[in-house]
Amino acid sequence: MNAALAEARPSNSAFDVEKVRADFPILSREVHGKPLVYLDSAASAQKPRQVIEAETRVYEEEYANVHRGVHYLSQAATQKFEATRTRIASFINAPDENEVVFTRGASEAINLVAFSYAAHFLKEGDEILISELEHHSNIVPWQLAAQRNGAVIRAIPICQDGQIDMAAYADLLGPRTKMVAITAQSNALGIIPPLERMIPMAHDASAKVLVDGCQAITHRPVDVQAMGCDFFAFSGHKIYGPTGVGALWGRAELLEAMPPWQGGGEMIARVGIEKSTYKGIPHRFEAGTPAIAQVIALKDALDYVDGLGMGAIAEHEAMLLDHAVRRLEAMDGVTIIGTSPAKASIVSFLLDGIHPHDIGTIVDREGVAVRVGHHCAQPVMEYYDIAATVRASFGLYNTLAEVDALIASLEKTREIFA
Amino acid sequence: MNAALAEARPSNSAFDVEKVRADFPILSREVHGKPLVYLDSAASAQKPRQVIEAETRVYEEEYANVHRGVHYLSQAATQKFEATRTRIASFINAPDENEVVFTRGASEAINLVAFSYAAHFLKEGDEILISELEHHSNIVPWQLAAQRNGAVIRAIPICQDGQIDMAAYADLLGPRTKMVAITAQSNALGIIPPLERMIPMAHDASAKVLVDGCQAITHRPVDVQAMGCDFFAFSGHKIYGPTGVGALWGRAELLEAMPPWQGGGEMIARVGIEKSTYKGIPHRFEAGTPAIAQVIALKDALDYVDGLGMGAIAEHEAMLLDHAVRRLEAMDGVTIIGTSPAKASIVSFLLDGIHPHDIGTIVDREGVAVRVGHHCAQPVMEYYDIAATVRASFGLYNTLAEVDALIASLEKTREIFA
Amino acid sequence: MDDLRDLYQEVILDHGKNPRNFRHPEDANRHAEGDNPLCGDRLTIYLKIGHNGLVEDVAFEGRGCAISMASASMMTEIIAGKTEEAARALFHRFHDFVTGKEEIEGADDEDLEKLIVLAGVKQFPMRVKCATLAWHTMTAAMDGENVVTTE
Amino acid sequence: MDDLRDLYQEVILDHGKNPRNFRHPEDANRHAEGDNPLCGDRLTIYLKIGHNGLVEDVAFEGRGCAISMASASMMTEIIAGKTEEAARALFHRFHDFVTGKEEIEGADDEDLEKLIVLAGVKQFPMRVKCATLAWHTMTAAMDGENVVTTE
Ligand SMILES: Cc1ncc(COP(=O)(O)O)c(C=O)c1O
Ligand SMILES: Cc1ncc(COP(=O)(O)O)c(C=O)c1O
Repeated sequence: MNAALAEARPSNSAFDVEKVRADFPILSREVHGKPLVYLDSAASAQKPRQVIEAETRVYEEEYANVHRGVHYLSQAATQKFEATRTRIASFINAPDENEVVFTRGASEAINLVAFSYAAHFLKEGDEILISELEHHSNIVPWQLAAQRNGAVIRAIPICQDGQIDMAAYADLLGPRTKMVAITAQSNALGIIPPLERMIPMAHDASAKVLVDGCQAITHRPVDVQAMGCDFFAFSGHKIYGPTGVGALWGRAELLEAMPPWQGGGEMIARVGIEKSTYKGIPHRFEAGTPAIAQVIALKDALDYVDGLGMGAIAEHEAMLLDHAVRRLEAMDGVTIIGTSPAKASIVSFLLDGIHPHDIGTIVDREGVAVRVGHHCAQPVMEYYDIAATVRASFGLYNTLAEVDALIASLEKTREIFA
Repeated sequence: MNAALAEARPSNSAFDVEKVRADFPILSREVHGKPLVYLDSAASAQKPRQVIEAETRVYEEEYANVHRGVHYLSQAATQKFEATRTRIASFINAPDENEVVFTRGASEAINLVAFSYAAHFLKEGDEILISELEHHSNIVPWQLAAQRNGAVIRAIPICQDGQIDMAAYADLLGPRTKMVAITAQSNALGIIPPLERMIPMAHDASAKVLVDGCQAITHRPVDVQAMGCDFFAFSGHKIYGPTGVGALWGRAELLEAMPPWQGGGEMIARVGIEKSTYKGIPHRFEAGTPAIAQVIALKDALDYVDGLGMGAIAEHEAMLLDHAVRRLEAMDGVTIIGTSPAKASIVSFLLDGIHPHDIGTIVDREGVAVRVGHHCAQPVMEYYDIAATVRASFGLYNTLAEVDALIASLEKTREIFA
Repeated sequence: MDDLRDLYQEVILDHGKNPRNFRHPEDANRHAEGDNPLCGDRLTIYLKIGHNGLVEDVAFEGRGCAISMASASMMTEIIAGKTEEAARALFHRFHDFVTGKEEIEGADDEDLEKLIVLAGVKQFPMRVKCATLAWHTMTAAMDGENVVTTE
Repeated sequence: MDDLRDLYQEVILDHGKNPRNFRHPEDANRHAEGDNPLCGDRLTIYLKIGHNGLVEDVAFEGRGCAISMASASMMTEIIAGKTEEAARALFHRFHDFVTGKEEIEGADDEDLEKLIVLAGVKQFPMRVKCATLAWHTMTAAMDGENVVTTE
């Protein structure tokens, strides 16, 4: 089936990957004397010069602290800063830009909801469902919240193909379910859960849904209104943006009901020594000086991917994934973990008799950067009773030749272990 | 006295401010057709090209996610990332680099202590002392913590000259005092509290001390061991570093006893769906992907100021402050707020009959960027029964001519309001 | 400096220094506090609304910049004797005007014409809140909300 | 590729594939689990320590990369029959050696000499933890700690 899909796709699509690669300075470097083959975008994506230059421009041309000043630079920086909020809202089709809260990244966004929503609106015995596919960042914050309020964490199991066990999910949902925290795409396996069915089911049970959009947002268009979730979290650094910035989107009526989490400058209306009043959303959740230059440059990252077109990116990456899967399947002793067809841009696998860690070290000497380990998703590893996998993840700048380089480096690994 | 001080100082010191200015690209720009006179470094400092280029270099040459990869780029990025931790430890003379936790900034650092230390080790009726000089970021987190555990916030009052009322402080300290949160320098007035006396007094009462070092660290050498505090917080963006990064230093034995605050990748040892175990310090407190490029470039900021010498910077800024104070005092109808001589780099003042907001708007048209408002320090404003001041704050790149430009712009303001 | 002279016209400086109706009427039956957290300024607007919905008296107290004081002072002069509805409608147009949504040339409305001295604020987006604070607070008082914040 | 051939020498691949003393002795009186959170690997080391402080038996179970398995396997061969003290001292020297703190040339110590095949790890700083995990875990077991993590 993968082969059929790949052949159905025109080989010379409108997507000009060589032109794209020229935008990413790091891609022309060598590693251990070999051209860099960067297949670790799921951990963090490389940055186009448009983004790098945007951050530089802030510091060189219009930098000041935001929101508090009447002077020119402060106004200019504030305007650009807020323009990113507006851009994010349009990028994920949020109804209102004030529903977009800036955070350090997806992890902080999920912690915000866990502290401010879960810790206040969940009571002892209420249940939080999280799937076995989740990244630790969508597990541990809920555990910490549950420790505080006596809520109970329940796991939505997965099936052998890495997909959500929908029957088990249906069984788990009940009157006690108050929150479902689910990834829009597994970072460990690439699997895409059927959110279009899962979210309505959660809402039927009157639960709220937080979607971890960290991976999904980099690979295909996101529309939070169509998706119907209540919260959506993502990180800038995975979508070709700077480090140190991410965002939470939440429905206004939920955010407005939530108490502040962190305290500091920016988020207050009036401060007395003993008591303070807080601003409205989104500022109530943005304590202290934000990641100003990074927020501003995040807009350029979104503009960049939008300029290429999320649809075109998805198609290009699907081609890479199909090619990788076909070539891996053609190798002896390869086991792909997570075989559900609902999958994008990521392939996790094992090589018989060779530990992923050893593979990672060896292919690195060929210039190939893959991730080996548990990918911050230990429950997935536990399900398959493995400690680690090798994960190749593709970004918009990868090529078919790079997939071939990966395969060649795996062949070398096998020679060493022969 | 100020005049005497200024005259005692050699006018052509080793500090070459024009050479320094050439390192800061933004300083050569114009605002409203006038050369930029940036007197708002206390809100956020401008960045030298060394810092800007360092961040660019990360993205262009050695970028990957940290801590989790065996591939070359990930190792290289991790090494540079951790090198900043070591650099911070040496910069503030911390005994152990593992006592340095990366945060978004000072606000997040203080929230971390308020959530993880105060919320766990303080009980109903325990007292947290904070001074009336504090920035909102050193007030609101404690209020939020106190709301959770029933602790009580008590204000250390200030005197008419803006300095801490030490007699009142001595009276407030008692067996219930568990935490003293105090700034090493007021951002609103520039006043420097006598920490060398206040910290031992707090320790005699068996209280812990958190020092908000946000302003102080940019103006003079910091030695946390000599200071004797238990926690120290600061932001990168105020010390000529990138936005989106800051740090908490805490004594190892305290940090080790503190439970994690945010959950996510990086900070765990092992994750099960229901329960997880956490890493040791500092990683336990660093959930999710950190501000990688910004952390790395923060080292260059510290190297930069260290290269000039914190002593030389302090001397240069003292000269600017003395000159500003003298010229302001020579104007009619100027009231300086905070007249204690223990003061650095910041002067806050009022002009009779003209609201600070109007002053800010008018001097901006002359290219002069000052901050007007409450400076996120409403308790100070309340003490003086004012809504706002004009604050001129000096950085290492400011000149005597810029102070004169400020004065000239204030004269213009008075003409308009004449 | 032209923008500045536009912003700080004589009329404004005069109202700023000598605000009209700067008092607390004992018989006010509505009031609201308006906060501008940016600069920490705070005004209280007092209204006496008659049975017929007429603004019989309007006054204010508080502190603020020249723009917010002048705007408040001028507002008290203009809306006294108007109906609630007319006062709200006027604010609506004034708001559109200072935020640049509507152009007002000359004399289609005598009250708006008086407010044209505040037009200079259009060149200073950060100061629009100062020019509208009193008005927001006035409508809050009419709505029975006692605190309003312009963020 | 030379660095790689140094790292993955025949002896190591052999120990990795056919680990010695890979078992759970029933009469072990000490044990500890060692975790390498980076890759999720986990080993358990079992020791039988005699009254005289002699390591009478040592074995391990678990999973890991070729380096950690080989290092564990070789360790069990080398420390059996040694005193606790000697085993700890050996780890100390081995640790200094793989972290580049000490150079070991040839035969000043027969046990260390056997471990020289692990020298290749010096060129791979990320893998030093793999080479030392079993040893850390062994000393933890001696100290009566049951879990150890190499971060
Ligand atoms: C004294 C003081 N404390 C705390 C802060 C908060 O720092 P940040 O906004 O970078 O978190 C600031 C600056 O805004 C400050 O000046
Ligand atoms: C699916 C998923 N969720 C959450 C995260 C956490 O994101 P961050 O580390 O940027 O906070 C990641 C990436 O690490 C991820 O892949």
